[in-house]
Amino acid sequence: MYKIKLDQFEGPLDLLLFFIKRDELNIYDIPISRITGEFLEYVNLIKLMDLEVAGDFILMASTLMHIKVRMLLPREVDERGEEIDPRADLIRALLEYKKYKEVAEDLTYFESSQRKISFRGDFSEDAMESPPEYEILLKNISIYDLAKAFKKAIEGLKPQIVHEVKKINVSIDEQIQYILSRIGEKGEIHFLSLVHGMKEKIRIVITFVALLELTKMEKIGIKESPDFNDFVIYGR
Amino acid sequence: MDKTYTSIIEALIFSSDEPISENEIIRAIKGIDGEEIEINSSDIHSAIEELNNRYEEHGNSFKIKKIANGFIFATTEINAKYVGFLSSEKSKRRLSQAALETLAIIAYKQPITKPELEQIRGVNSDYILNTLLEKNLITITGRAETIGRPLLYGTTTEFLKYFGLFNLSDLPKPREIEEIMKDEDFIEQKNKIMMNLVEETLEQELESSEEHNDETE
Amino acid sequence: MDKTYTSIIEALIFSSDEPISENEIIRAIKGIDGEEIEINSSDIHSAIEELNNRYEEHGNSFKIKKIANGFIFATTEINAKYVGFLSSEKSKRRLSQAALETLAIIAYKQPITKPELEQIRGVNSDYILNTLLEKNLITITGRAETIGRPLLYGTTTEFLKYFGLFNLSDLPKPREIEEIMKDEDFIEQKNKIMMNLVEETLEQELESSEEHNDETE
Repeated sequence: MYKIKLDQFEGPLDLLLFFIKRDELNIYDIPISRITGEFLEYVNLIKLMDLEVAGDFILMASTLMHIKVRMLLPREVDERGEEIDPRADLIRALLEYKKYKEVAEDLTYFESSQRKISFRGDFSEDAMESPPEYEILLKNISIYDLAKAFKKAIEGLKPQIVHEVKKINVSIDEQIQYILSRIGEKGEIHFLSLVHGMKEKIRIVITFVALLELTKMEKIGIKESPDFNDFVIYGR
Repeated sequence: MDKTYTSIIEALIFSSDEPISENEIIRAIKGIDGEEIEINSSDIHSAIEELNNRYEEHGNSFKIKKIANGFIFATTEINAKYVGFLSSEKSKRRLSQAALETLAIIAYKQPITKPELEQIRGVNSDYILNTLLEKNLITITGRAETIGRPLLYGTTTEFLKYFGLFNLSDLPKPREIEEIMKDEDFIEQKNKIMMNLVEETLEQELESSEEHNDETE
Repeated sequence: MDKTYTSIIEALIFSSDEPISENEIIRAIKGIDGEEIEINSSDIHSAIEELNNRYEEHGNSFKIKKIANGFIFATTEINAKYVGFLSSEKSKRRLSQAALETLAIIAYKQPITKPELEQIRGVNSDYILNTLLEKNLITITGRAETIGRPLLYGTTTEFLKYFGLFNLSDLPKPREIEEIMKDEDFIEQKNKIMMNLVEETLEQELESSEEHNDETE
């Protein structure tokens, strides 16, 4: 018996094709008897090795033996009265399998050439400007969301002991300027970071009012943030 | 430095998954062409300068940027609006992993209430439910008969269409998936996926809190 | 088409992490510049051709490739060694013969069920299907209408990308078995074989040998 590595075969059809190629057999005229004999020897080997695929090989072995028997019997005829070659189904299966095996070879070639090229790896620094569609960006944000974010910002304030009542010098106009300047730095800013560090409730309230004002003036846009209780303000 | 290295440097920066350092570039070149190759930091810098000059001269819409940990390709500001439009279109279409998970639970367990869903996922799911409702992948199908009569959620016809299903019984049965996956330890695999999800969420949260800090400094 | 769109198209493709289709490019341009902008498929194609010519002329190490129903930038093969030296792609294993065969069958026969696949391959294919599903090269596309309603499998966009194909029609054409079977040559050949058999049998009988021929031993 030829020394062949059993695991190099994908299955019984692959093994049969190997025999056919090795012995230069005519695929349309397979010497069933001879090929069955050799096939069985391999099946015994496979069984010994307790391979998972043994079942598939045993099934093929029984198919081959069945064909072998039918070859000895008078030929059956089809509806047109033509003789049926008992090997016809096997031949068809072998050809079908061979067809895809050939395609797999082409795919190997494609795979190899594709492995020589690389796609771009890092897109993190690409310049991007959020689209100006007010409608789309606000789609997921309701007044309720705005209010909730606002409430959270207010709740985030630590109560501070105030000894002295200071007059807070803050106006809506000032906060409008403040917001615009903060947006100017990065193009956009999270609401929570905008009000971060503000100690007085009134300042946050006025900032919020300024935000609404700017939105109305369409100087800024608001879009959702990955953080549920926050939103992003961007310049328009 | 040999002229040919300019093109190699370009390819290395282009294909790197993260900003690539001078040392990495030198390592790759020496790794292939031999340690005796003379190439140093300033060679790399001048190659990149040359490349960037070329891009500008030829009106290319990208350039090589130097950021803290190395070199990286980036598209320029000129077409930022178009690039931004595309990326927002994409993110609108993409389902996040968390949304997918939620959708999967609803698809298989429907009709299901929010508390039931949250018990399986172990996290608050308001936001995701809203997203899925808006994308019309799920809908409210009624109310449970249990205390508080919570809303019941189920998948929509849109959902079936999206996944090319004729009806709900066409969904692959967990048993079938298990069958395909029988060589793997199904549970372990699933646990691993779950762990990854949890880690991802944590990371995202950490990142976004870092962003906040950056901006407020 | 306005000259400036070439640069926009370049930016859109450059900043897309997956192949971007003509339609997406057109949508982004119209999304920003207005629906009235006149730009069509052939404008895009000629812009890309122009860009690729420029890259080649200027010795860029990348170009725009037509892959998976869209356009994507990719390095040329020239510097593959250097890129591979650093990249983790290098350590990625090639697909096994069994995987390639299975993919070939699924690609042509899709949507295809596991029993159909196994019939062609002649082997149980659970494990390989699992591997291919995990690699995202195939996916479950629905259910067959046949008895038992088995799951149907098909190839993914990732499959096209992996093999660098623009669409499924780029697959190499296999020789059509049905045609070969019906082929006159084949019938002729078959008849010849039959005739040989008959002749052999006759000869053997004439030689009054009771021995069976090779095949019936």
